[in-house]
Amino acid sequence: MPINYIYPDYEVVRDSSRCITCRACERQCANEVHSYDLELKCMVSDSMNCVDCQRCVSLCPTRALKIEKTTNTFKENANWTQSLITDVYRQAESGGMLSTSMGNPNPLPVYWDRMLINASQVTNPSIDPLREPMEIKTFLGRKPEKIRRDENGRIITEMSPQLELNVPIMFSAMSFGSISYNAHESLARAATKLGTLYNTGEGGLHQDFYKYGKNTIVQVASGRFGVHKGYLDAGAAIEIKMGQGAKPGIGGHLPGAKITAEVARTRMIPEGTDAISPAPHHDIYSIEDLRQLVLSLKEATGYKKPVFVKIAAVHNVAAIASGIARSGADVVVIDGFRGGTGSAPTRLRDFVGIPIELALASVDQRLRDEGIRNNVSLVIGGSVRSSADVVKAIALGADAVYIGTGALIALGCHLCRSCHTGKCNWGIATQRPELVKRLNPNVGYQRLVNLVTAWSHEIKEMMGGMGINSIEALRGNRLMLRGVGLTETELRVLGIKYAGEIWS
Amino acid sequence: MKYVIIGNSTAAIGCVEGIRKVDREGKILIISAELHHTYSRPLISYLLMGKTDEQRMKYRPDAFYEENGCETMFGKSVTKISPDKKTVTLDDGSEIAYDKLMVASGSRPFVPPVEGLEKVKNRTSFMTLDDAHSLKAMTGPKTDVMILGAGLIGLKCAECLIGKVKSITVVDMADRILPSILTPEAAAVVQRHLEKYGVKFILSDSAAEFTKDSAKLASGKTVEFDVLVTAVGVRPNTGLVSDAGGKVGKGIYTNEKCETTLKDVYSGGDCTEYYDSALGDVRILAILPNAYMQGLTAGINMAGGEAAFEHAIPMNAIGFYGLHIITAGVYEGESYVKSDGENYKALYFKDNVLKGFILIGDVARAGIYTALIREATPLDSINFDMIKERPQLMAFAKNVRRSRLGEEQ
Amino acid sequence: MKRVYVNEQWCLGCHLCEYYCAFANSGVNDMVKALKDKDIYPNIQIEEDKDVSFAVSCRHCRDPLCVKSCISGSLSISDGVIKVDQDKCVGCYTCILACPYGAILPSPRGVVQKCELCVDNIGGTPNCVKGCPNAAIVFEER
Amino acid sequence: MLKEGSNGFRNPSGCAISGIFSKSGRRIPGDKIIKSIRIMHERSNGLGGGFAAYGIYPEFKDQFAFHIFYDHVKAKEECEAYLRNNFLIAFQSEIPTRKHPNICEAPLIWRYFAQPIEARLIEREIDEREFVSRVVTHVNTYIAGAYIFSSGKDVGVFKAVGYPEDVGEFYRLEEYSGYSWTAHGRYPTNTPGWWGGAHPFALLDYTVVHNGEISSYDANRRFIEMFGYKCSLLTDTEVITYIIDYLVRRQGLTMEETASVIAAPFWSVIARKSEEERRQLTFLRNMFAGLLITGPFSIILGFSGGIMALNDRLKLRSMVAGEKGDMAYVASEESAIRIIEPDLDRVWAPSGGEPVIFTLNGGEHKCR
Repeated sequence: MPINYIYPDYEVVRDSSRCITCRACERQCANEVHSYDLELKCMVSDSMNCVDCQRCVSLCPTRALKIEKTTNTFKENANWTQSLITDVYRQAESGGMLSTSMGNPNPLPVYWDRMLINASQVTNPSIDPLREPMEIKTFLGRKPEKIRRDENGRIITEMSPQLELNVPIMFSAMSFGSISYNAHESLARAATKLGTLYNTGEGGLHQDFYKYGKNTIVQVASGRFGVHKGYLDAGAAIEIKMGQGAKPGIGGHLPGAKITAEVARTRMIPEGTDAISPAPHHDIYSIEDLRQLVLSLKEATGYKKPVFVKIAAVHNVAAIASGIARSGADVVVIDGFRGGTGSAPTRLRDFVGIPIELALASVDQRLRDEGIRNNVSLVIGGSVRSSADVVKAIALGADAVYIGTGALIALGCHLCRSCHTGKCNWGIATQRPELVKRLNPNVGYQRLVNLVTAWSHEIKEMMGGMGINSIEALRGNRLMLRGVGLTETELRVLGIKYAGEIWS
Repeated sequence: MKYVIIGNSTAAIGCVEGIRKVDREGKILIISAELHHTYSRPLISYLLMGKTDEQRMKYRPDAFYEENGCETMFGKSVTKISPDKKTVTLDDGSEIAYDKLMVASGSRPFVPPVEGLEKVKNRTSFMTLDDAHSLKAMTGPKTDVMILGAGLIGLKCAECLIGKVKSITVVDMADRILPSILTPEAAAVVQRHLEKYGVKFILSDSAAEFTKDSAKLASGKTVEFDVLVTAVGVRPNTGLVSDAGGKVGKGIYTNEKCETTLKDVYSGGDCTEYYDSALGDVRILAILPNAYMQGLTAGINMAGGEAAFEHAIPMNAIGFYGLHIITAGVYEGESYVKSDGENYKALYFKDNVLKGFILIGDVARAGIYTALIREATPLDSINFDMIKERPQLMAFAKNVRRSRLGEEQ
Repeated sequence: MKRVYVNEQWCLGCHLCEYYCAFANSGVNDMVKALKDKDIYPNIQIEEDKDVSFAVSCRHCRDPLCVKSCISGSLSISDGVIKVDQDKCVGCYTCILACPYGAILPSPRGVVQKCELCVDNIGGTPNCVKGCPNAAIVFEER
Repeated sequence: MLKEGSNGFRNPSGCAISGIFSKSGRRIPGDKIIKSIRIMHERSNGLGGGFAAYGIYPEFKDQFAFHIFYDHVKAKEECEAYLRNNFLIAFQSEIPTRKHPNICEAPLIWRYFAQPIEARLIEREIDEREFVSRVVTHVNTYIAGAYIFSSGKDVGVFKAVGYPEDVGEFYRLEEYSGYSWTAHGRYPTNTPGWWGGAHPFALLDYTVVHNGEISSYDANRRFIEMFGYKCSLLTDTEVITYIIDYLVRRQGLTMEETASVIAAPFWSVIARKSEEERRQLTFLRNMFAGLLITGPFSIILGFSGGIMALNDRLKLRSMVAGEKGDMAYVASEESAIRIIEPDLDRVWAPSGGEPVIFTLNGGEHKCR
């Protein structure tokens, strides 16, 4: 009997007085935690394999199940925490990097929660969005610097390609391969219904989804998977992914098990082979190289599509963003370090990069200081969790936000952070057909539409409360934010006043 | 429009409902020799078993005639149809005019020409509610009953007497019970089951002569009895139509619209013959669902609608003391047989279609097999191995499943 | 008329519809009480084969063979819903013989049972539809 | 004492505004506008009042007229040295005032009529208006105690802490005549009391009187500051003035086009316009998204040769316009018009976001 150093973090607790042995838990657990014991005539569980995805809990018709954090405790140590000790055991056993997925779970500061939103009282009426127009339509793209007129004195209205969003919320890049066909379909249909965009991620665009092209951002990443002329032409915009908030500085690795026939065809790689995205783009070692790629993509698509450049929020993000704003890119995307991923080395996910709020504030201010904020639109992502986060992001200076994790949660994700295992019980981060079918896109797309619609209502309510009836009057309107629990430095970087300080 | 319906059983009720699908106004007159509210004939055995009562065995609710605007004339028989005058003549000599006439005259028990039969004191057939009443009156715990005929009627009669009489002896000249619907192998399963409950069978034998309380069989055996039930078959009541000049073969001839050869005269139910698509020939299919569907078809056509009665196949669902039997079609071609004591299954297929089946015991979802026969579904279009195992929609192609389960039927 | 339709593309074979059906027809208002330690006899049944599964329940045909075939008059159509009067039914199984979907089932009482779209128990959306976790069973007009 | 803009202090306020304009260019004495603004006494609270007058300096009409507050003599010396280094000063004087019981703590108030030194324009490769605008920004930002509050040609701003009618009397406005007058009575919701914070706010010949509290302030400020403006007062009026300067002078928009940026029609309204209008309105809203002003405002913009009155697009502040013969009037309340012209040809309340523009002899709306 070998020594088992690892005790499951979570335990399945079954209330046998409520269990009707319908076996739904057993049938729905891809980790094979539950089984029916023929002799005992009851359900039994092995918590060792439980990832706490809550699928069984959610489906149990009699609420006979719950998952509890184990009370099995190592001797308490504020420095060597149980999870660090367990990680050492794992690595001592495997000799490998620790892998994980989704966003950073550690208790690092969430600046969204330390910023509070203003509202009108007396001197300026709040506006009721149920009675008055409340505008959240957003355009993304480079704006002209000067008004030009034709020979008749009419303003020339041609400008760089623009994207028109009905809501300032887009679905961030998640590749087909890392997420399922049905998840992609849900996102594509929801974006279409909502009048916004979703992003293919670096996995190419499945041929079935070309019809949603008007609402699609096609991504070009370091692996260049699935990139061809038709692909570039299919989308409304092209995004060059330089980095990702969850794992700045490294590439991606989609294991062969997830490269099914459909994924392989879409990515244009052999079925069953690992899809490895290099850490850098090997044709981009400098900002000049980036400019070449931006312009190449524009050339390839007839200058009809805005080009996004997405970078991870890293220490020097403001200067890098400034460089991108001068590279010919139309939209700069900053992805914060709490952003999700289908798979990342744990240490990178948890300790590389900076919070999106600070990155956004600093990038927006830097672009304004340089007078080039109108050269680009600014989109941020990396843990935008609610409509309030959206409002705060826009008030800090973002044009629009990307939501990824939030969208997946709407589809059923419970943030069990096990995407990398490929056994997503919710049919999202998996390619196994019997699991993929668990996400019915007819349901999924409606849930996404509902989520964004609900957030839109809330955004409008908050705007109305501030006496603002158009989103552009909120954009960069940092007077509408006040900090709590922040240091002088944090306030300075965020460009906001402390709560209770006099009007400014 | 005035509709006259002769008869008050399944085909007659089907006819009323058919007429009313099209014509809510026309007058309907139902003429029946029986005095009862319409009831389900096959239920008389269940009545005697106590599984139903006279109220519940009514084929349609009490308000049926009123709700459907039917006039009834019970206890009267029609003696003559005059298709030229478009009248019927009753046994009291009166004449009734019709615009459209439905002949649902049913059948009558065949009384075998056996010497001495008239001497039998306690004798009944087993077709009507009145028969059931008589049988009940004649029998008791000390009664020995002889049933002549091991067909559906005879055996249902035997079933309902189990435990209520001293002995039950069933005699049939055929070599097996239920010869019209079961193969010898299948019949043996059912016979064993009934024998468990004390029913005695004398097969391949026939009554040669009766005394008042015994029968001498052709084999020389003697069976003593207190009560004799004759259940050796039925004869269709075709006389009214043939007398009026209508075409009659084995039964009254009707086309697919259920018209007889007499103008404005329709017919359906046990008095008619029809084309058996499984057999590919004309026969009498005296079974209730077909009677209803013929009646319905006739009614719709009588009222000016359009309906056709097609796909008639023989089919039977019957049970004896918890053992269910479902059969349909004809037993020809290749067979697939599976048996495990009580449960028995036989499928018969030929020319890429299912021709017939027999299920005994486990009869779940048998209708899926029935539909294969009725629709002549090509067996190579389904997973036949799967469907042999058990009736299931999984055996159909995905698009067929989708249309069956995803579209309005 | 709204009917129950199933789409095997989304059926997970979780069998929950069967349990929700049995619960709705149990006459008990607590699912645990209704179903714990009991065999269930739902009116909807899952067919399964490898990765394919789907639920089957009464289609409520416009022109139902079962009703026409019923020898006792216990099957009837009420506002489009095909219902069985279990008091009238004698368990002859002629309807089982007739139904091309295999959607009429023997009941433990010896008569037959079938889906009645929950009109006489919970009312509104049938319980199998409510309980389906993946909208593989829907209740709608088609 | 806290000044507007100092230490990040921002002072939103309510107010009264009034404007008088002679379309034929007739010069109207200043007592009339005082009479108009006086009637709306209750809309002010004595913490600021002011006037802008056009056509009052015909003898210096080609010179930039700088009105400057000095907190002390040192500031005056420093500022004058800076001005002399950049301008040829044709005339300078203290602005005439009279002692007034309700006006106190007056700074030094001087005016200068000056023309930029040609060499300074050439070395910077800019026109004289851009030059003047930069000078104003420089002085107001970097010369402590000096504040240029009027800097156009043939236009003068007069303002102080006090009720507007008192301010008018203090500045002896009855002695001036101009074809266009605007006035402002201030009701700040905090206690400032710095003269520079009073309205109108002016840059070059643009003067803005404003009643309202805009909710888009910081979005507007952070956008406009990209283009060299420095919002030192942190007042709505200041940022509105800069926006107008930017759109009209630097981007060359007409007054109507400017109105369609700062009080842009709703998208739903734009959607109902003709194809060409739709394209232009969408273009302007998109290009100048950061200059949309939301929240309540009514403003009267004075410029050489015209005025424009504009409400926010929901019309969250009252504003009435009237006409009589060649005279046009705009005010927060109808009473402020009736008191000086009881017999109007026409009186109306302009819709939200709909600019009302009057120009001399129906001339070009555009102000270059």
